[in-house]
Amino acid sequence: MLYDVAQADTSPAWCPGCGNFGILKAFDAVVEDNAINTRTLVLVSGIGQAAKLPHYPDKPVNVFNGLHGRALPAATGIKLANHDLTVVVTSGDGDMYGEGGNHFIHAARRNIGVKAFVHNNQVYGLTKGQASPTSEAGFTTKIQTHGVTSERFNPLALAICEDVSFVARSFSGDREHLKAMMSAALQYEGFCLLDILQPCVTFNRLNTAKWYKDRVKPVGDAHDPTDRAAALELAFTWGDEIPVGVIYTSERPSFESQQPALEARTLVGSFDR
Amino acid sequence: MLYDVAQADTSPAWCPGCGNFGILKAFDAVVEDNAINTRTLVLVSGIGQAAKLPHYPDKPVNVFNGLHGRALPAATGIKLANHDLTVVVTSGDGDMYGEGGNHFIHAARRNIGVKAFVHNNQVYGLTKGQASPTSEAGFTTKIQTHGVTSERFNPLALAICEDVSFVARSFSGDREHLKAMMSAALQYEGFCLLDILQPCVTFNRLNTAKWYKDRVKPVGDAHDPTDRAAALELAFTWGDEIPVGVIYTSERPSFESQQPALEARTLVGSFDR
Amino acid sequence: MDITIRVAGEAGQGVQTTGTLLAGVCGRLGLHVAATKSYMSRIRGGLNWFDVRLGEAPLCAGRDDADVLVALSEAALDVLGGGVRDGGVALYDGDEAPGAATGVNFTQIARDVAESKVMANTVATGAIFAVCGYDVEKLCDYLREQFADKGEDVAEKNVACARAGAERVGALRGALTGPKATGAPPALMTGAEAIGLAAATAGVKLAAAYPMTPGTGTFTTLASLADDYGIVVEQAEDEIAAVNMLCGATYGGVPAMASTSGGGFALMAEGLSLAGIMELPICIVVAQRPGPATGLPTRTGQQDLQFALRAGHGEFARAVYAPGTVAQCGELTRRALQTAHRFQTPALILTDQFLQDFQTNVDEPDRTYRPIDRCLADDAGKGYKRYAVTDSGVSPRAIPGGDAFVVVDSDSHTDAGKISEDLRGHVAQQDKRMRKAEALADEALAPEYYGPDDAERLLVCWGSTYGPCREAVDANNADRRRKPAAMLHFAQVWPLHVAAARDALGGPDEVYCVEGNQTAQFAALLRECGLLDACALISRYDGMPFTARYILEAM
Amino acid sequence: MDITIRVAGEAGQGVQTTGTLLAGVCGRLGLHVAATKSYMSRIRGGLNWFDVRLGEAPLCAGRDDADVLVALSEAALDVLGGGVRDGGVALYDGDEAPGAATGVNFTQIARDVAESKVMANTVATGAIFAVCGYDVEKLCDYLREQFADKGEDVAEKNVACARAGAERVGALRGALTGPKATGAPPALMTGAEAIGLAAATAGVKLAAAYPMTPGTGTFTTLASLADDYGIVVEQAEDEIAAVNMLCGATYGGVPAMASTSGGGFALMAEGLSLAGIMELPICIVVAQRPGPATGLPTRTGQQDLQFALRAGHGEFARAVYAPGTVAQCGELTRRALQTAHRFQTPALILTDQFLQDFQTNVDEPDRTYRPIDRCLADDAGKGYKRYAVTDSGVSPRAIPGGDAFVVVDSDSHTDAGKISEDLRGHVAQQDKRMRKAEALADEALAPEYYGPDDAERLLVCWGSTYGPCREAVDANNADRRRKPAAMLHFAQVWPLHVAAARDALGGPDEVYCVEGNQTAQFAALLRECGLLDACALISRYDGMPFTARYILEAM
Ligand SMILES: Cc1ncc(C[n+]2csc(CCOP(=O)(O)OP(=O)(O)O)c2C)c(N)n1
Ligand SMILES: Cc1ncc(C[n+]2csc(CCOP(=O)(O)OP(=O)(O)O)c2C)c(N)n1
Ligand code: SF4
Ligand code: SF4
Ligand SMILES: [Mg+2]
Ligand SMILES: [Mg+2]
Repeated sequence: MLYDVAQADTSPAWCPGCGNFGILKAFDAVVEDNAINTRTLVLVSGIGQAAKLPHYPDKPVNVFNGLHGRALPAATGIKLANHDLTVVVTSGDGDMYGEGGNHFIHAARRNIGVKAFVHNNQVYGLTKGQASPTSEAGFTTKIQTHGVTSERFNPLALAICEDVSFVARSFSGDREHLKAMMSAALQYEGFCLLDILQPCVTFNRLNTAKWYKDRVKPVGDAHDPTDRAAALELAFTWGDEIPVGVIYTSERPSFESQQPALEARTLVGSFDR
Repeated sequence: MLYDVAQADTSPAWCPGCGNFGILKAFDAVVEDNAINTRTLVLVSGIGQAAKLPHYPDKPVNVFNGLHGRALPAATGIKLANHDLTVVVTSGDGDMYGEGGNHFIHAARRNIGVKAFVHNNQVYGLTKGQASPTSEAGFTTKIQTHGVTSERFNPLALAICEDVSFVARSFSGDREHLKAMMSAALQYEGFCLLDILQPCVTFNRLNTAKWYKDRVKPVGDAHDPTDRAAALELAFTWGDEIPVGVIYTSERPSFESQQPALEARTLVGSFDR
Repeated sequence: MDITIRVAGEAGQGVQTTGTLLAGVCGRLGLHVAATKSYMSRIRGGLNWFDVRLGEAPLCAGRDDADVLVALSEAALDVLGGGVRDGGVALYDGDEAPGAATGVNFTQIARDVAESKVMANTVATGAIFAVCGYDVEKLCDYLREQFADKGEDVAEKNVACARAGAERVGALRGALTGPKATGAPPALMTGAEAIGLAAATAGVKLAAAYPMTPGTGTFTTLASLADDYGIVVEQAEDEIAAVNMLCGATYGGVPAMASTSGGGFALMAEGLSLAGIMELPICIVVAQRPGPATGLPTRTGQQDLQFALRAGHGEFARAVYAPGTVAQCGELTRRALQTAHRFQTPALILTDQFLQDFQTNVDEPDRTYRPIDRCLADDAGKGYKRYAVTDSGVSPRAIPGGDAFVVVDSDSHTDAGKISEDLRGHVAQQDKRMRKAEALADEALAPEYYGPDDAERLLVCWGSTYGPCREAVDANNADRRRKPAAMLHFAQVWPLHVAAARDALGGPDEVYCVEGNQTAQFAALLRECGLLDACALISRYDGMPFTARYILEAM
Repeated sequence: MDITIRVAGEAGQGVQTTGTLLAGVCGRLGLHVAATKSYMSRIRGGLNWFDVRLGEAPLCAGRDDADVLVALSEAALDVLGGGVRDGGVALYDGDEAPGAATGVNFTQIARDVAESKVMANTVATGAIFAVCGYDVEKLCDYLREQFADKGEDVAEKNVACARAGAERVGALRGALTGPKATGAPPALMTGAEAIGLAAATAGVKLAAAYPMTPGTGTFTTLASLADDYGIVVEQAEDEIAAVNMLCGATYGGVPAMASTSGGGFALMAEGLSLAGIMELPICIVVAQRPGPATGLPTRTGQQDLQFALRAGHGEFARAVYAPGTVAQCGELTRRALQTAHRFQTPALILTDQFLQDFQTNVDEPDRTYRPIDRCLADDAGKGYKRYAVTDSGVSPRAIPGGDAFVVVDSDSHTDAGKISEDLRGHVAQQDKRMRKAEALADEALAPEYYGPDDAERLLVCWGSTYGPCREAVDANNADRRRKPAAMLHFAQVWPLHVAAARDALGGPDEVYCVEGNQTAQFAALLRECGLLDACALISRYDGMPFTARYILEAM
């Protein structure tokens, strides 16, 4: 006797009030406003609550919803197969910085033309609330019963250190800002990291929407995103104020633009020669 | 018919003139000079030419020569099992920053009390000369036939960003400096990164002993290793001058010192209760 | 005589809380309880259910249909309503219930009585008690006890809710006759908890894992026991780190364990091979779920048997246990750890979502710390050779920090652990290690035969299908028109106890292999081991657990 | 009539250069060549040897003993001297040779003649030519050709070195009679190269791998062909990245390949499962070496068969090829890629150090680009469903960038690729995918039978043991006193061609399974498939390849 649970499998599978909705809406708006050709858009993700986003946009898109932690290498393969595609990774902090940490380092080193939108809720949502690499020190969970002691992973700093094309932070609760950051990321050629602060209403009672709202502060016009030291200073700023905006940009050419085999055409375009 | 090749299996398995010899000698001297108790010393490594070091010290030591890329988690397990042991990881740049990149991030985040001595020859030695994560842009090999295009991985910067206890750089060709750095690392409680520039005479014709010698420059007394911005500036300095010395130090407590289960005794000491 | 109460609704609606409360109180009352969980891979919404089956004798499986359905959502009623058996009762958390269900607005009642939405689960439990003809005051006593440390106010509000729930079922009070309490052990435990507790009492000192359903339950249990037993619990950055931490910790001298599921285990394959050549007693709990890849992350299956048997490159000895009951989860965890240490080689515990979440009565578990024997050589000193060649293949094992230097290597090595390319030495070490496989085989657990000696039909099974198969045997044999049947259950799937297996398999005419996979992996293993030629297959790979009925119908 | 010249010495002394030169010129002269490599896991020192076997008929294996030993180090003489057959010649790179060897100071001669130490290898080759009675001028012609682009000076210095070498063997000139040239194809190729070239011509567009001996040879070959064939070659940060890059690239529409060895393959197991559920045609070369773990990184073995068959969690279809010859390396690489694309599922090529490095004559390889059929649906558009349920299990496959939106998922999914927890849909998709396994089985390669129809002894083998087994059959049958023997070689080990296998295995009385592992993994597979009960085993797991003599002695 197999019950027909399909009808209860409603979509999206997110909790009411979750910050992921704001990210999805911003994304839909960016696609709409910029008249992005969704036929050449591929959304890539790993596994987690955030990683389900590719299934939910308003308009149909191409989707590669892969393994936990492995969105970036898959996205790299896709971009290399067809660099005419716009490849956007949209996944969680555990996915990208935990299981996927090594790929994060090396995607940044390559400066592969993939846009990584990381839903950073500072927790593992789908597996029910363990700490993530970005959880605050002291954050307690059923595994971290005495609180996290490890240093918060600083993805912005790493990406800046490896000189990727674009590093920004935004907040799921500020639609306009988030749209602006997504749109900006889509303009750059190389690797783009957009770390998005995203409240998890179910498992993160510390970094709530209010907590973020009280702290986010747009970087001023005075900030020069090509100044690495200044960018790093912002990347380290986390406390009463959390800077959001474009933190760093670089002119470093993308990985794919330096591949001899891709000069004339895409790999997929050259298959039949 | 099985030829008895054992007698030709001489030790160490390094090329004459290899920078690894300098590292081994410095290590032996540090053990000797500091009268280190080798019974409580464990050398941990992955796989590579550098990773063979644990088999070669003058004095017998405990050795865990594990999988390629996995020295750090193994070392973490050893340190947690018995935090009275001195746990030194001595392995290659490919091992620690390539295959092992994710563990590097997270060992740094934990600030686990393990000393990582990385033989950074900017190449994969044992597998015959492919680029490593620290190879220079433009470095050509049989795989990177048009030269490396990825950004050199900056291990110092990452370790500084994650606020580990101790970050230093040295050069296999300067015995005294290297000894001083190793000895200093052994004084710290938390995670210690000692990145050691090491000429590979066989596969790296670019970063030769002379190349390094011409560039290494000890950080001056003026440098304050607790100043993160200054430390990062040094971490980014790579060109005509390459700073060597203690780049960064931090007071952050070690991982093991924050574990309730380890307060009274070691895990191994509490087994029989 | 048994009944099943199914509490169903969206994730986040209190399905789990209600089910746990109900199971808990019934266990306390001395009823035999078997609780199973069916849930989706989401945190809110969807459709989850929690079945509490109550009986007068031990229960070891769930049922397909239910006697009472407590629907907290409309979807629950739509999807599961048809599964209420004739004469059963369906309650719906609302005033107007669709169809044949009865509306009892638990949420509203809780608001009215206690100004609290969350106490709806207490209201529901009260209602269930009433429908099954149980004395709601017994539930009230239990609630007072449970909420003792939350203050009298909370406790009394819950009591009031329970009473209100019981009252509001009106005419349905006593509609069913719940089984009588027969003095079942009051403590309940899940498979995941039994593994965790056994590991803690056996002396696991490092639990390193990366969260992965349905393995996480064991990891969480170990975390909850960490303070009591002095365990370091570390969430690794990935499964590769976890397995290598285990290798490091066991080298360092303490038993260490990880829990994971298929995908995470796949990432551990290289580390397993490391433990093989280094001869380290690591222990991994592989809680299966349907694949490939992410598959159905919250459902059950038995698809990773063959993978577990061969995972890791190169050839080395391993032991693979597959507990069938919650009690076996505990026993075999201890055994796995002890075996790993005796033979200095990895041991796997193969379980699955069904058994991890399966909750049933257990004899008051022995929580005393009684560490296994690590089988260490205490006289190792100068000239110590970690891999001395012995007849048994087991070399005296020392740990670092003592008089002996302990040298271990992932490369082929000398008997002293030094890296070596001596081909003859390589063979000597390989032979030494593989001799342990023989010894392991001598120690293999014999499969358990359940049923009459003259059974004509045999259900062969392994792991978590124990319960449903056993019940199928009972049901089959209760029906005189059916040929007598028996069960042969393997709680150890590698190495196999060949002699006992051959013996048991030789008898019956009709042999069925019951497995939660599509390719009949255990049957293939039996063929490979020369134990069975052809057999009939009863397989299930839709993500749901076997039930006795499913098996009976397939026989 | 064949002779073996063994060039041996420390890593870095020119063993490889000398061997390659010798093999190259002999191939060019129309001799049948079989070159094998034995080396240590180090860059300098130790003891490596390079065997060049020359014959008048095709050769498909190496030999244990040698006719000529060219020792560049004392250790080479010590260890390998005993392996020179009676009447053979041993040359030593020095003035005074220990024991029965003859000193010819190649290095000094090169210094004297050409002021270059490195040309010692040319001197040695000249000496070998003279000892074997070959005309050194033919070597000189070859050298001129080889060094044409290095300038006349270099060429002529080499010529002078070759002549000097030939001269200095003195009385040993013509001590042996080398086989005559019989018009063998002049081009030589290794297994690793054959795989790489076949992949490039078949349309592999992304080669992503992490270096690992003995897989690296294929990766390097692909890098050397990258410019000619328009391939992106990327050294991944680890094997997990490599396999996931392949998944991405194949999704994107181009064939993609990785090469690795056991440990790296272990890390790919999860990604393999991903390709299984996503139905992506990835292709992985698994070049075996002895494990467990790091084991003997530069030696050969066949220990990862069972692991390759089951790697990855969950159940999905795969094809596993195991070429036996250099020619098969090329053919089966193409076939693996085509099969993967026809059935949209991963294909593995199981090879090993012996075959990767084995170098022999091949018919002038076809270097024209002739891409496989990617089997894409060209009419996919609106409403496209990536996983449409079909009778064959194969769904029309589109790639992103066209009219159709292509949605793939590692979770259980609908026919449109959307994440879904519909259990019925899950079963429908699982059944659909597994139907491909049946189709794959229908396409399986029949094993190759070699030998007389009335053979009484059968050598069953797979993969790289083809050559030694075939030679063993010939040698056995050449001896009238021995019972006639035949070989049954499986170049595809999964799925098996059951009918053909059953047929061939039914005949002979004595069946031997010849395998480079300890646990008889292929024999186990045959038992599992019901193809073979008991059989004798001829196994080798000391890291060295089988030879005909080894097999004959064990029969
Ligand atoms: C190899 C592997 N390990 C573990 C898991 C289980 N898992 C699924 S999602 C997840 C963490 C999700 O956290 P995050 O990426 O932050 O996403 P969120 O749910 O918070 O959006 C884990 C551990 C898995 N699917 N695969
Ligand atoms: C899983 C795995 N992948 C690949 C290898 C092959 N391998 C051995 S050492 C090595 C790289 C060594 O480079 P590095 O760590 O820099 O050490 P070096 O030899 O340069 O000292 C590689 C790729 C391996 N042993 N295991
Ligand atoms: S668990 Fe957290 S992150 Fe996931 S959907 Fe719910 S609120 Fe959002
Ligand atoms: S290959 Fe390079 S790193 Fe390795 S031993 Fe030789 S010189 Fe040293
Ligand atoms: Mg998260
Ligand atoms: Mg290196």
